[in-house]
Amino acid sequence: MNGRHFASAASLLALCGCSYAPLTYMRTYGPAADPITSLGWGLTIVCSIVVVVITMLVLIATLRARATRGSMAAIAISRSSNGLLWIYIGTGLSSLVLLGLLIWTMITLAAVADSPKAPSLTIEIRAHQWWWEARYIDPIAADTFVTANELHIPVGTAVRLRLIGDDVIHSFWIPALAGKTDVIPGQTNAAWIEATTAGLYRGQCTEYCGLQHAHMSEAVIAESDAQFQQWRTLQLSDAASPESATSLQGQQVFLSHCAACHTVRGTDAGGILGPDLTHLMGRRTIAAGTLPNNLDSLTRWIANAQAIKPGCQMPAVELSHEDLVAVVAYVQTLD
Amino acid sequence: MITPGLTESDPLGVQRALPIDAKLDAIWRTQPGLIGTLSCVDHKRIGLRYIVTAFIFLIVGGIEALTMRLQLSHSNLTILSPEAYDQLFTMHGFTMIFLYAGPVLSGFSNYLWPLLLGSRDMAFPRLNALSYWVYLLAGVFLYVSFPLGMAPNAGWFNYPPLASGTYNPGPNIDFYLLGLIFLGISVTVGSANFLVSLMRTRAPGMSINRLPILVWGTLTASIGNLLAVPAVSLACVLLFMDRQFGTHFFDVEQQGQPLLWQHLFWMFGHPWVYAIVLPALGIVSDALPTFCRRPLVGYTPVAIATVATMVVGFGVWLHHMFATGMPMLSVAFFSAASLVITIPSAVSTFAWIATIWTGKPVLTTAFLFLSSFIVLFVIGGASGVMTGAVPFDWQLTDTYFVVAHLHYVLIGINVFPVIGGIYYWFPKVTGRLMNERLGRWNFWTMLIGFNVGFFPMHIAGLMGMPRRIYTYDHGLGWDTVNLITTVGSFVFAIGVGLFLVNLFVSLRRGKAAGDNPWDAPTLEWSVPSPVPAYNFRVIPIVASRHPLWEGRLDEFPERSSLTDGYVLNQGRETLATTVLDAQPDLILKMPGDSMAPLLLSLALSLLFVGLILHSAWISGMGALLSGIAIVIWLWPKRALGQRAEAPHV
Amino acid sequence: MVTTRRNSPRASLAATGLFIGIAVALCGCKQGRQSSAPNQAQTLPPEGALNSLPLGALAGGARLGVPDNIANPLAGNDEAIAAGHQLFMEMNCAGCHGYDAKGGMGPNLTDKYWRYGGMPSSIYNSIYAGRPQGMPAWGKALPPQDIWRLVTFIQSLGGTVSATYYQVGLEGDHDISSVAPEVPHSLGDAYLPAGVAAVTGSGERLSAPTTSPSQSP
Amino acid sequence: MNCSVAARLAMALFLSQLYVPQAFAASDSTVPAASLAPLTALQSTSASTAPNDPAGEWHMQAHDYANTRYSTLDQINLSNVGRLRVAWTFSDGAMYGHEGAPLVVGSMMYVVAPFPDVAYALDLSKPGSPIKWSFAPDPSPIAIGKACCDAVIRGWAYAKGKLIYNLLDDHTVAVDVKTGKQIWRTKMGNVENGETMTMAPFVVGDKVFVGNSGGELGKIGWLAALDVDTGKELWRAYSAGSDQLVKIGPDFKPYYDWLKGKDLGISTWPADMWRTAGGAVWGWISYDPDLNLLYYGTSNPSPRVPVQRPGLNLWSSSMFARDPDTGAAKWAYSFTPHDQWDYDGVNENVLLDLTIGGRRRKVLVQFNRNAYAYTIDRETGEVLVAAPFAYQTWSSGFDMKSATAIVRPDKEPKPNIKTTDVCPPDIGGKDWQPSAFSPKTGLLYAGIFNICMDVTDHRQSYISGTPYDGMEMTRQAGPGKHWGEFMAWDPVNGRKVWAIEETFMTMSGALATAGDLVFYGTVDGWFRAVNDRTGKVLWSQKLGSGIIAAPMTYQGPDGRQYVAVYAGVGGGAMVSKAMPGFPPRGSTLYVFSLDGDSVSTGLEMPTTEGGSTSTQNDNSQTGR
Repeated sequence: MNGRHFASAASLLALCGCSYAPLTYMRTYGPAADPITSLGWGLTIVCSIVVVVITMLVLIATLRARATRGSMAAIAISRSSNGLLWIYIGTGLSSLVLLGLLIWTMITLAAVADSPKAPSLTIEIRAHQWWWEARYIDPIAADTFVTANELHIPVGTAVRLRLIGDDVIHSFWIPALAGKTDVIPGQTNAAWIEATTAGLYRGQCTEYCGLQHAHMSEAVIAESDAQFQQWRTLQLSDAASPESATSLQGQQVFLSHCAACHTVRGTDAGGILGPDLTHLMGRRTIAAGTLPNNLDSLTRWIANAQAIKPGCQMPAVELSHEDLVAVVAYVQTLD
Repeated sequence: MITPGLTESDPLGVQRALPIDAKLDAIWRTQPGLIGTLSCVDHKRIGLRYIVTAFIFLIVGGIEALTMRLQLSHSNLTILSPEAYDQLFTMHGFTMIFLYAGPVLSGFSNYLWPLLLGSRDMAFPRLNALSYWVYLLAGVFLYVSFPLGMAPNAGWFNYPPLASGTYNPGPNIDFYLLGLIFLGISVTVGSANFLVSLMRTRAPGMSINRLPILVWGTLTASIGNLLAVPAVSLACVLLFMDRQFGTHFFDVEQQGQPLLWQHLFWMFGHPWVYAIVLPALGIVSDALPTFCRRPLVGYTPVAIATVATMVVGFGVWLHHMFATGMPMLSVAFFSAASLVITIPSAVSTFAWIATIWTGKPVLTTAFLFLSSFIVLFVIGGASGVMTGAVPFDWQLTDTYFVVAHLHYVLIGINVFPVIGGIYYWFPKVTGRLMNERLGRWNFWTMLIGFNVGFFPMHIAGLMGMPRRIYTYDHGLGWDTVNLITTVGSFVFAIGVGLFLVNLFVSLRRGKAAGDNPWDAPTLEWSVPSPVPAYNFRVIPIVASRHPLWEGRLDEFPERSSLTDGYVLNQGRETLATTVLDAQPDLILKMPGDSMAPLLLSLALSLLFVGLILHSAWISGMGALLSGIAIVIWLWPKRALGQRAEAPHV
Repeated sequence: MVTTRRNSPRASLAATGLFIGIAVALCGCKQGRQSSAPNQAQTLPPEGALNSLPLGALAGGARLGVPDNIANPLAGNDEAIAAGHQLFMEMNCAGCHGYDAKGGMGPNLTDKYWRYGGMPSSIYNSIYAGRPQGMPAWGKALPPQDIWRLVTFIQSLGGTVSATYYQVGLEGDHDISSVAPEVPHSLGDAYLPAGVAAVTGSGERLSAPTTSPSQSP
Repeated sequence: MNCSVAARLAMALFLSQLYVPQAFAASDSTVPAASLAPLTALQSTSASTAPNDPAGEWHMQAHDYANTRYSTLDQINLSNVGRLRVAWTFSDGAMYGHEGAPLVVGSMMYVVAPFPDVAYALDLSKPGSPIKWSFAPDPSPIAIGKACCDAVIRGWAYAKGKLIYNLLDDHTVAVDVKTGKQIWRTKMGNVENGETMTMAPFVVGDKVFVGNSGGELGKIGWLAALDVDTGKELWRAYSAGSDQLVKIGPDFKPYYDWLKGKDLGISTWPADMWRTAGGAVWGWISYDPDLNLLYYGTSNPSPRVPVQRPGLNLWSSSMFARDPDTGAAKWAYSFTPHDQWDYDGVNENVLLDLTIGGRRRKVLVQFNRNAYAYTIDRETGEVLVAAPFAYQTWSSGFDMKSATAIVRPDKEPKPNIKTTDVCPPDIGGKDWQPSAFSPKTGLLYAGIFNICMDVTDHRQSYISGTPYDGMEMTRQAGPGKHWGEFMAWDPVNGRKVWAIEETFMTMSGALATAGDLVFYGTVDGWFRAVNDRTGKVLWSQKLGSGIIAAPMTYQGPDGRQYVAVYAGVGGGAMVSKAMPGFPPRGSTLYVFSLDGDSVSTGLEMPTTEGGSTSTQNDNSQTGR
């Protein structure tokens, strides 16, 4: 009884349309999550039945022999005999149901605890206050590169995630692909994901981590092996050098204002406090999923990040209008 | 010595006053005026103060919740800034769990235990007063931070490193830590008082298999607290030392462990959430049978289930930490333990259903609250089972599904029985019945409001909405669900409002209730209402679980003696009985009104204020004054026989 | 017989209200703990823009960041000290000035000896405009709010010089007793030509920097 | 040399250490360790004396291409060393660390002060060696703030009538020794971004070789060849990057397989991190005229936080053998691949010829900062002997097959977590202070350390012009309370023959002479002469400041043998500045001779009472 069969059968019951809820886990697309979805639907249905049964029992019990008007004292006190039977039958049935659920839980746990086949790709995810740093690890050191917030993975391959805490506790979670795992400073947690179908799978930090806990989302883009290799080679390359005059001036402004926190490989900018911007335009969103990656968002974000994510580490950099236009033009050359 | 007395009661069942009453009343009455109020140690006054203060905190917590619901009613709203929202959800959690749920049940137990057990007062009346004053001052100590904008902002669970000095340098978290340690004193002291009262102050004949289930509930909760509260107090002391004195218990750089806090906190956390529901289950098990006109089905299974829940409750704390990367074996063990703990709850549920099924239920408002509680209890329990299954919990944890679960469990199991209990015991406290028609409105508004408000949270959780986010983007499918939840919460708030209206209206214009309006079986209904200061004219001798129904049930020959018993009118006295089968043992000389509890709690609050202000002087003075208050408290008094009698000349 | 001796809820309501009042008075008296609105940019009058030298370059000639006698708007604020310490580590200041800020490639920031002035505003300018002996100019890389946080952190190390102290140094206080013993008479002696050692107050202190926390050149 | 032999060697060494009594070394009382091994077996170790400068002069910092620092002068010997007195002194007034040794050519002595790098020529033929000329290059003051470890200069070179040395602000300058005028000044890089130069230039034929410092500030290291006459740059070989940048060509034959491969300077670094690779060349260079090969080492990889740069990080903490004419690398070896503790590889390579395993081998010996003393075949790069010469805990053994030390995982520094008791610390078991070799005993003499550290890493941003290292550490003494030792080392068996314990780290270079003496100085200012066979201290003199320079000896115009050493603490020794008794800074060159006699003494010069010669060459003073 795999996840997909259950999902379609139960979709009639689903109160919410799962299609437009991107973060739901009642419909999943990977071996690390599908067994959990079946267990989830199973639990939901069993528990709903239990609730309905108990509600009916209480209603019937209340209405069948309720006393009509009249003072309490008027009704005789009596102790009927077969009350204990209720407890024995009720508790017996409950225990059986619980045992069944327990066994199903343990089976599912065994299925998703670790990837059945050895993961062929390792990504080191380091959580910061309010964005995700992802480093693709490779036996050849030169194929190790850093990106942020959006992970590309090839379809059908198991991916090992090494989660390293850097400041406070966060939690990495892509509902459609796997359960969440906390990212705790001082220790490295291991997790794994795998996508059976291509697509965009979103997630969000789910351990309260401070002011902008609400704007710290991540995404996984599962794509064909060829597309993935192409993306990877692009990420390994240095940033393209700007041509137009404004973007050249923008690069100067970037080097003096932004280089202390951001890295653009191929230039002197080597800051690691903020995300690596070498291939920023290759990402769908900016500011950990808060804004779509377009000209207007970039301008608003660079001009005053505090207005969009109050309390985030990106300071309100004071730029003249001309510098702002130039630096946005430069940033848009980083694809 | 036992003196026979005449008892007749008028049609309303109100006993006629006798000269002995005036003598006992003079002994036990609290002086009027401010001094009396501050030095009062009467368990009934302290119980009511607990309940009233807890309801004030319930209302404050409710307002905080409604403000948050406004902020979350639609995507990308900016009613609250992130900092304000963080402080609000932390204070809402802390207030509801620590300042309402526990204390309101302490209030019920404080008021009812001596009446249920057939005693004149708790074992340690002054300790009882201390536990209330420390609770009040701890609540005030915490809430002082709110107007100054420095309220705790790291959640009621307060995980480091977010709560450590590096990421939260202000005094916010110090208010949380010191407030929790301060409150811990009140809880520990109260639990010790309950434990000793149970063992020593039961009426003769009330062996442990004749205790009301509320007594079982509070007893288990107290033992649980005595074992669990030290864990969180230790955690708070360690984090406070990390923040102020540079120790490294949770500081990763010096090989500290952030998870140490989570373990210590949840070792206390889970037993605490059982401690704030078991007494409520006791209320249901005691009040429901009265309205079903028959004793509770399966008294022994329910009593054992209560104790079993707390015992297993100590072995499940890791289910709050399933996603922290624990080894699979320990995770599997705790998941199994979390499912096993459902079985005792199943026992109680079927016991209640059997009681209603085989009884003749009278649909009073109290009954409606207590029976609808069963449904909410099962919904909360079911979602608890779902989060207990560890792989599914990897998806559920920290989403709104868990928020739905905890509200069903806390409001369903704590608030509904508490309000049902108030409808049930209001006549005993005030001598007046609460208005049934207004009660119906209050019940249905609360029931509908609660379910419309909190059931959609399950859906929001299943749609992946994380906890503690101050806003969310449109297009995630969470807008409609959150709007419904906001509307439901406001309706629920109106329901609670209606309850308060009914309370104040009935105080003045409620129908006179007489001593036993519900013809209930237990001892507290054998005394006049409102209950006189001395509770019992004579200490009753108990022969069964339901002394007032023995005649009609006629299951065995012995009868409880409610009118013939020990009068004990030589000063404030009550009877001490042996632990297991409650045989009369000795007469306890009870201390009278005393200012020592208030002085000690004020001195303690000075100590904690000094700590928050980093001023060694103020905290030093607070410690000194506490020492002095304790000396005053323990000074041996002749009246209590603590000093050698002067030789009779 | 309905007796009215019961304890009406109103009495305990009053009692609770009373105690809230006392507690607020007790705790409210804590001064100095104003909570700075996190990160809301305090616009200071940035005097003139820096020329467009890359960050690492000498910018000795740049105009001053702030006028000389302005006070630190974030003085003594907990968040600012913690944020300043984090910036001190993240902006590689610890690499030159030492992880304990006691000096290395760059001078010691915890003592009373300031080559370019120890007042908060002069420290702000040293960070903002850089200094000739290798201190980079951070004026463009860090907004004023962050520079003031660094200054607040350095002030918390106890080395900075109060305004009156500075004035005493400039005018040369005739009554020696009013100046802390270990401070030389005049703080304001001109900067000595490079390399020539001027041994000041306590012997070992030099205009040349002490050396690095690590030794491999 | 299979690994079992090395293991036994290490054990033997370890046992011998136990016998070194841990007595606290009073100022001049020292306790020699094991007695000397029989002479004959060692007799066969020798070293080339090219370029065969005149015996009485000292033309290059290390005295010869093989870096032996051995002088054939024996006027001062075991019998009369007790009569050594100060003949004259000279102070250059610059208060940074003094790390260089004076050069003597003909009757002139040339010295260069640390920043601002003023050069002086002293005329030894005249009484008191007056200043003939001085040259002030006036380097940019930015360099002070960019020099990671004190604004020092580690030495200067003499070639074809020119005094050649590196300025701290990334320039190399040549000065005409006759007039003191600048002949040429070549700019080698930008000091604003953090690249400085402190190393001593090395001259071979008409080429002078210079390297940069700045590994701490993320600068990629390089060795460059300049033409002695014009200062024009002939070639420059980088320490990372493509084979073309590193000048690795077809005839590059490293001995070990893990060093073979294309563009290792890029593939062993995460994407694009080779640009800020470190591997600076700030140490010593040696040259084998027969093989026509230059030998030099590269510094630590940058940043010092290993998690930020997975991979072997070649060619940092390594050494190269290059053809001086074209710069092409013949072989290379990495002492500490993926160096996590800043152990570098820049220490001096002393070129020796000795018998190992019955075969006559041309070797080089380096006391690396990772506490291993390497004896490497300098033709092929094969590691023959690798034995710890100081207390170390970072590695659990040495795999001779791949010639790599086995790293202990619990001693790997991690970000934001303190790792305790890592020995040796970042400055290593021995830092750049050069050792000396005596062909008479066949032993190497070196000052070493006995220090450990607690280290915490902090992940680093690269901000140009600011440090890019990220190691926070506190250092403490290793086993036994002493911080340093001066030892004699047998390169054939990889064994410490004797050691003298010193309270402070022994940061000075060593000088061996034919008079069976070895000279060294201590950081608390003692200048000692010891018997090169037994390690017994024969003579000690307390100087004005700590000694971190290398002593040298020359024969003056008056035929007397003089021994000279700079006393000016600074540089790496400042890591122990918090220790009680740490001396203040100084800038004095002390020159010793028997009984303090010098050009000034002699019949025509009046002597004041008390036997000290009057140094005032002013006629008005005569007769008093």
